[in-house]
Amino acid sequence: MKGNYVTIDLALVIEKLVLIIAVTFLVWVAARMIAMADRKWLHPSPGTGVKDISESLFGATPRLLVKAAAVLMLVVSIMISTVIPWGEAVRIGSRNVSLFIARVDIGVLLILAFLWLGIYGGIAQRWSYVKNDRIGALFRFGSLFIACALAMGLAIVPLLMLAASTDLQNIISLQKDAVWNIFYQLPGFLIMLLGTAVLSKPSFTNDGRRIAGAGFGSVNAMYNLTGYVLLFLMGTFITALYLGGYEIPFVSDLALRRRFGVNVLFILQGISFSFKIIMVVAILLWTRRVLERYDESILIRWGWKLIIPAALINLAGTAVVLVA
Amino acid sequence: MLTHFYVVLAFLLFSIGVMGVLTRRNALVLLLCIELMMSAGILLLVVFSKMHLTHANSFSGAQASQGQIFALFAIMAAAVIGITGIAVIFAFFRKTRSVDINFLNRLKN
Amino acid sequence: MGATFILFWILSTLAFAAAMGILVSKKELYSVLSFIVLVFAISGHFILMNAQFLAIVNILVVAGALGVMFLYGLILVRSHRDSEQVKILYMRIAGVIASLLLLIVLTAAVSKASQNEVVLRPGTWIGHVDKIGEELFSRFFVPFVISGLLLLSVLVGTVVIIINREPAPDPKSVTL
Amino acid sequence: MNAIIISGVWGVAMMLGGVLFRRSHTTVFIAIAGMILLLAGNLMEFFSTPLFSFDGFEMLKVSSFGLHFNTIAFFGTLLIFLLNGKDIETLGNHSAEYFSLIFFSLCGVSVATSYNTLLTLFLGIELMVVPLYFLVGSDNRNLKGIEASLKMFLTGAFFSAIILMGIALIYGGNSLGSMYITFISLGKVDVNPMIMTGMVLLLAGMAFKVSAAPFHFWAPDVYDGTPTVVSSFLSAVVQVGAFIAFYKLFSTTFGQIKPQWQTLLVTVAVLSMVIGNVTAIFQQSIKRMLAYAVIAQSGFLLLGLISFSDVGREGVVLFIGSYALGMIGMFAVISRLPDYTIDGFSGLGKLNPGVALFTSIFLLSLTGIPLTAGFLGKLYLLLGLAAGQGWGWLIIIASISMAVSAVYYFRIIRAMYFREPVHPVEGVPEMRVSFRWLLGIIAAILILLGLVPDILTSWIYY
Repeated sequence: MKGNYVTIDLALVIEKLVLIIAVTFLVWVAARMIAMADRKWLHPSPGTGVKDISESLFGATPRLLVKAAAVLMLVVSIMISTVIPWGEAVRIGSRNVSLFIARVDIGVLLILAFLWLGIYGGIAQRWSYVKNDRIGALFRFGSLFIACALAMGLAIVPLLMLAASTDLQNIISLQKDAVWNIFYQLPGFLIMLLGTAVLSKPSFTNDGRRIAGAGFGSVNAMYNLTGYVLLFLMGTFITALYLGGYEIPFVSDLALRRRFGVNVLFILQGISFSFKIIMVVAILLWTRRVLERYDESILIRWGWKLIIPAALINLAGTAVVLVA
Repeated sequence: MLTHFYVVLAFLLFSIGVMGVLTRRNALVLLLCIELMMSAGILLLVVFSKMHLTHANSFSGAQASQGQIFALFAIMAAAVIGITGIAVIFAFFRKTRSVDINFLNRLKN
Repeated sequence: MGATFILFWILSTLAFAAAMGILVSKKELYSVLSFIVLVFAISGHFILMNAQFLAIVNILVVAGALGVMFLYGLILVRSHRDSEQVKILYMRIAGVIASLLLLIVLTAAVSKASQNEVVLRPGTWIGHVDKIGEELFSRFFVPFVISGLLLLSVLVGTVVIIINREPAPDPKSVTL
Repeated sequence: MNAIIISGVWGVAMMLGGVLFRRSHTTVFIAIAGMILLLAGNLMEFFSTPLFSFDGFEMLKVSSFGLHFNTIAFFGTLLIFLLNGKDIETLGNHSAEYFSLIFFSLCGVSVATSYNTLLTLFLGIELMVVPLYFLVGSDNRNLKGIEASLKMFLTGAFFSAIILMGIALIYGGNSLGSMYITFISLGKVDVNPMIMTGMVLLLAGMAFKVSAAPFHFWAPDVYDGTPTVVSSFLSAVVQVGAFIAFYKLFSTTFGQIKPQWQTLLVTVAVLSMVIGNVTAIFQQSIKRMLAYAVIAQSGFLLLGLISFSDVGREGVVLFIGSYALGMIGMFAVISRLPDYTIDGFSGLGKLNPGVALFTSIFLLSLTGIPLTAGFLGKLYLLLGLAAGQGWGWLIIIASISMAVSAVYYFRIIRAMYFREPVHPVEGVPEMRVSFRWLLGIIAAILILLGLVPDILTSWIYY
């Protein structure tokens, strides 16, 4: 949106409001469905944790704070959806409605920032729930989280170098009718998958398993839901970054649009997008289950000693290739 | 939006930070107040960058972006100061089991 | 003008309230949380001024990284509770008066700058990420490298001051 | 530019070398080699053969004035390494990292002497002092060190924020919207309140960094609490860098509105000289005493900024050279003494006549006795003032404070020659032959500069 400014009128406001509600609803439904799939098919393991809530470090009223943290985490996760483009456009009457809530030139960074803010939720959760070795739990969580988030950030940078833009819409349109980014950036894609798998599970770690199912039923449910929302939205984000987003493979989107018009294209693109997202989310769910077997300290070690160096090497290699 | 609103806001934040540094005793809160002062400075830099852009003089608009880049470096400097502070405060805490800066007065004689 | 004006006042009130929260809250935890709110308010101001990149960097670096550092510092420190000593009253009053004087003097000094009364106009390109990137790697390359060295020195220094292989002294032996 | 690149690279190399060389002697040799390389590179650039050249868009402007002071700072650091290298190693168990931090700080010094924008000024000062927060607290066996570190950090960060605010106001006030110090041309527009406010804030911050009087309160505690090597580095090198940044800022950027800041700066200088010299008399610890002496000296240095003439500039050069050398020598001697009070010096004249002689020369130079470099430095500064109008009272105050400083400096000389040793002879640490030779060389340089000042001052016109 360089230079030209969209004039704000009533239709635009209504359009955006409808879009926000629709997207939120979509995210909600998707998260519930993923949760159902997770519990049903990938075998449930109900957490058997400590039942009592230990007294908190910060005085007598932690409940409000913890609840507020849970709600905030959910809201922040859903806010990722504001910068994801959900399709090209829809034509209603004589009006072209673009399918993003806000197109900002820093979309990728915005998503990273919202993802990074998730650490506060984790801290609040562990601070209030874990009883034994609370400080150790907090530090292990922080170490794991920072390793994953840092590796994801480093994995995205080569992609931004390729696309020369931080606008998600630009990144998608660059992949349209061209080679997907995954063929240039396979290591980055894998790192993103791993990182998302670890970050999206609020009770991933050992401490997490110990605290799962502890009191604060609603709060815990909210944390779990946040995890699934994050899973879905990050799956969408990864699809947009590496798999061409709503682009339809093997077919020229431009030709389709000329032939069938915008609305049909939107439906076809929606199908393509959903298919890709389902694939990515399935892989993510499976990765989550696999990783759950490993001890948290091993994950931390992998994160710092394997994945971050790999991301750095990927970055350096891409830079060398781009310059040469 | 007049620039003066922003200037007054930045001064308000700045002097609240100064007040915190002068009245609080907890080293961590002191550090937070210093970060608050730096935030006020950063806000002012961005405001003036915008202000200069509307009044581009003999130099091109590129000159005005210096303020924003300075703000970027200032954010980095704020992070540097914060991390340094936490490291030093923790080292101090490990020796004295306290983060109260009243302890510092013992150095005098 | 309207929407910007209203947003300005909302964000300013929020920033002021958060700053007061840092100042007056008894518990450090609430100070840290107020600080995070303040960072968001200031980022909101940045967005109002069309400096989105700075806004997001502010959130990422200060609220994301630095706030977490503060929280962890707090966890380490508050896990050993001790009674907080209160500063002597007249020192407090002196501090309050001094900073209020500073505020008055600063505001009075700048209020005379009538020639600089300039209106902010929304919508310019300089806050955009590609422009900032270009500037950062051409004209501001030297400061960029220097700031890298600054970060590196903090890294080294933190290792120096925190990691010591000698056993820490017994806390009881420290005479206060 | 040479100095910045070499010191940065060498700092990184030392940091990585810490993994490879666990044996600490190797690190000292590498550090000394790096220091010699740095000095050589700086001199090469001084004689107009820069090793690196790239377009920095005038962010840094290397001038012979700044390079001259770089040379003094690097030579001082080399002397510190040669005299007290072993002390730096034994601060804790990170011998290579300490040197690495010192190299980063030197990089900051060379940025602060050659900046051309307010941005590089800010970053240079930060890079100069941030490693020092850590170095000051590096002796983790000593509680005082870490307390000093916290105190220095809290005050330093506070004033960094004030400097940032000042810079923001200056940026907002000048109509060109430029950060380049030469473009903030104040003579052309009428005096702008915003720039004036920013300048006052900047003055406060910079006065803190050179530990001038109303903002001096951190210095004595920090100098007292840190390991002696670090106080030596602080007093001799960092002070120099900060003062040159100060000098450059006020002589170029604010040069045209001198009447506005002159009164403030005179107040700061007078307060520094009076408070520093008077309080120093009552100190028991020699390190504290020297810290107050540093405060007094920076008050004296500010006179060079007030006078603003060629003689004053020569005086600044000579004064900085003599003062850095004298401080390095004094702190080196103190680091070898059994205690830091006046008792440590008692009877040194009998125990170790050579070192006592050299110490006396340092003290005489710091006091400003004729035939030493310190005398000529102070003389030139006062002559520079005398060239202007109406500074008679300031010259008188400066002279009186010089006379007062003789009281506490001569107390040490008296203790060395006219008092019996307090500590048993076994308690006195041994001073190696090379150490004594180095002290002798410093003393010789001080005398030489006192006789032929041109060998230092003529280079500022190069």
